[in-house]
Amino acid sequence: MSQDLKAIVEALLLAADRALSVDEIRAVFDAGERPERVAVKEALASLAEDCGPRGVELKEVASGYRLQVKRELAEWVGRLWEEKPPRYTRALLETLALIAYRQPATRGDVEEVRGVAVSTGIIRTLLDREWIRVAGHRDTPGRPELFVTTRRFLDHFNLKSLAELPPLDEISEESGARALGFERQGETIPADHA
Amino acid sequence: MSQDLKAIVEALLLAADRALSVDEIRAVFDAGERPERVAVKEALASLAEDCGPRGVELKEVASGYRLQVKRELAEWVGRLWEEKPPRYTRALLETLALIAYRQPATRGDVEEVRGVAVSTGIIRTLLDREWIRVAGHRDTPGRPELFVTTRRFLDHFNLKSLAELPPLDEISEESGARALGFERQGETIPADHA
Amino acid sequence: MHTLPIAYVAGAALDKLPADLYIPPNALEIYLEAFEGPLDLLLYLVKRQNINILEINVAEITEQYMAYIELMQAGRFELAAEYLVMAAMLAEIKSRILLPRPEIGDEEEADPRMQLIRRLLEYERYKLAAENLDELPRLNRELHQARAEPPGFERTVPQPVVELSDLLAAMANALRQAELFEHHHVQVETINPQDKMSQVLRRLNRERFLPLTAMLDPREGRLGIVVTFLAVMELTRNALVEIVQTESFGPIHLRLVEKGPSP
Repeated sequence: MSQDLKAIVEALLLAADRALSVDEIRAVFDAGERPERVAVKEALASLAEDCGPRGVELKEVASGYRLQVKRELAEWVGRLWEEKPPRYTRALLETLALIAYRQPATRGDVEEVRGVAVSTGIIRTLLDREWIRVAGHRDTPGRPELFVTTRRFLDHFNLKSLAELPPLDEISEESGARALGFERQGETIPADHA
Repeated sequence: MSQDLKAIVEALLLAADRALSVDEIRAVFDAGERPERVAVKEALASLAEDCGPRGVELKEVASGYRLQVKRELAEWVGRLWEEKPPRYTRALLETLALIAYRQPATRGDVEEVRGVAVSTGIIRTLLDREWIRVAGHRDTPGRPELFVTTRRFLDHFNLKSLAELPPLDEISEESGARALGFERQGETIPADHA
Repeated sequence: MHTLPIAYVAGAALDKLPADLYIPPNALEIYLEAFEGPLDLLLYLVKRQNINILEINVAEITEQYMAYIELMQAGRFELAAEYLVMAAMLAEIKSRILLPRPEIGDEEEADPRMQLIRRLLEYERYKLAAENLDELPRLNRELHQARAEPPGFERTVPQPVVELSDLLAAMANALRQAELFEHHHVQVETINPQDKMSQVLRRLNRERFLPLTAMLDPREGRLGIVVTFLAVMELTRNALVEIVQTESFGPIHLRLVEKGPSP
């Protein structure tokens, strides 16, 4: 029976073509036969263990669990397709990073840090991929749209939650303090004169 | 080494989304490392054996081998799609709308209005669904395909003819309110009414 | 921090471009497109000096920056709007540093350099964050969703349902976006520095002597102010207009230069 459950869970994950939550897995059973959450989790854990020598691994991301090809095999798998995976421009990645780390953020917020206008195309691409969405409007003149990242964004970048994003470089705060010290000295050392 | 080969073969079959022939599998290896046909076949046989208790099985079809969900699990797997059809992205709906209103239209025409590239996947989905078809080619460099909507498209939207689509100026008048309306609802476009 | 030398000349490592190195304008264009904006360019200039951002020499950086701006203006001006805002800011910082400072406190707020350093640090932070993000393994690049053919016969996958209203909403949205897009373009073109120069000149031709503030139109926003400012600078450089200030911190006036006998 628990053997069956594991096989069903595997079949579901492979058929769904997206990550499935524990509850989505449970929902395919009739009410009378529906396994407990803990049973599903056990099946998932056992499945993850089975993957050891195999070509795939079980990964938990924001929207649930998915089976994915092991990263070290990407080299071979990538050759199946002629089309190269899209490369994103720095402008797009910086915009995405700002929204991800500062959310909710407006286009203006992004522009302020980057010092350049953010093209409509970039925002549209991010909306199209459903990596960001409009969560509301800021209560300032013009009522600009507030963007937040989506689960799909986390899924795509192999993350379970925003907390898993690489930490923002600490340099800024640390050296901010140092900068103030430096600045005070700067009074006497005219470092800026040509 | 043959363990590795098996893992790679499994990864390829699970990533490919179609059946792969032995030679297609061999083609992803560099010439120097390319396994013999017999080694690939051995790996496939071993993989088939491993599938015993699992949720998938290896099946040989006309164009090669594929991993498929076991038939006896269809009952559960089928429920994944029950009652909740997938959702179309806003990019797809906007592309469809633009083709409907501007037909015949090329991919480039759509991209010009939307300001972003239209993915091949979107066009394919619309063609697969038989909501659009290729009506010819525009006589410009590259001879891009001209898309028009189909009768099936009209049927789906309960229209007798394209003339029944509301005129554009009416839509854009409404656009302010409407656009805000669906943004406030969050995610994107509520395409998935039950 | 250690940077690789740019080149080796006669066996000696060259880690700084010669100051008088000529960069062909076309090369510069390509080069500037590699930058994500004025902050990115500034960051590059700072890094090239192989110094900590905190030790930034504003005067030197400003000069280098201005040199790039001048080259840009010779080439593609539309690129420059945001670069010009930064140029104005740098010029302001430089002038304030050169001015004798009042002794009274408030030093953190008053030090114009801090604002620049903060912005640079902030930008660098997110620039790094974007690089880190790009390095995360992601679907369809390092990772591939595993999927198996679902059992065919049973597969009555319902197709997504779309209502006509959804389609119309999508169309409305596409149109609205296209409009925004167009407006955006128009706005950029409304404040053309060349036009601004002739506008300033026309008014001065009429009235000879005017306060600088009379030239500024708040409706044009910050960009308008910057472009006006640049237009005035350009006119001054060409000796068509003179800037007059009778006392420190007093109002600044513009005067049309009367054509005298050429020297």
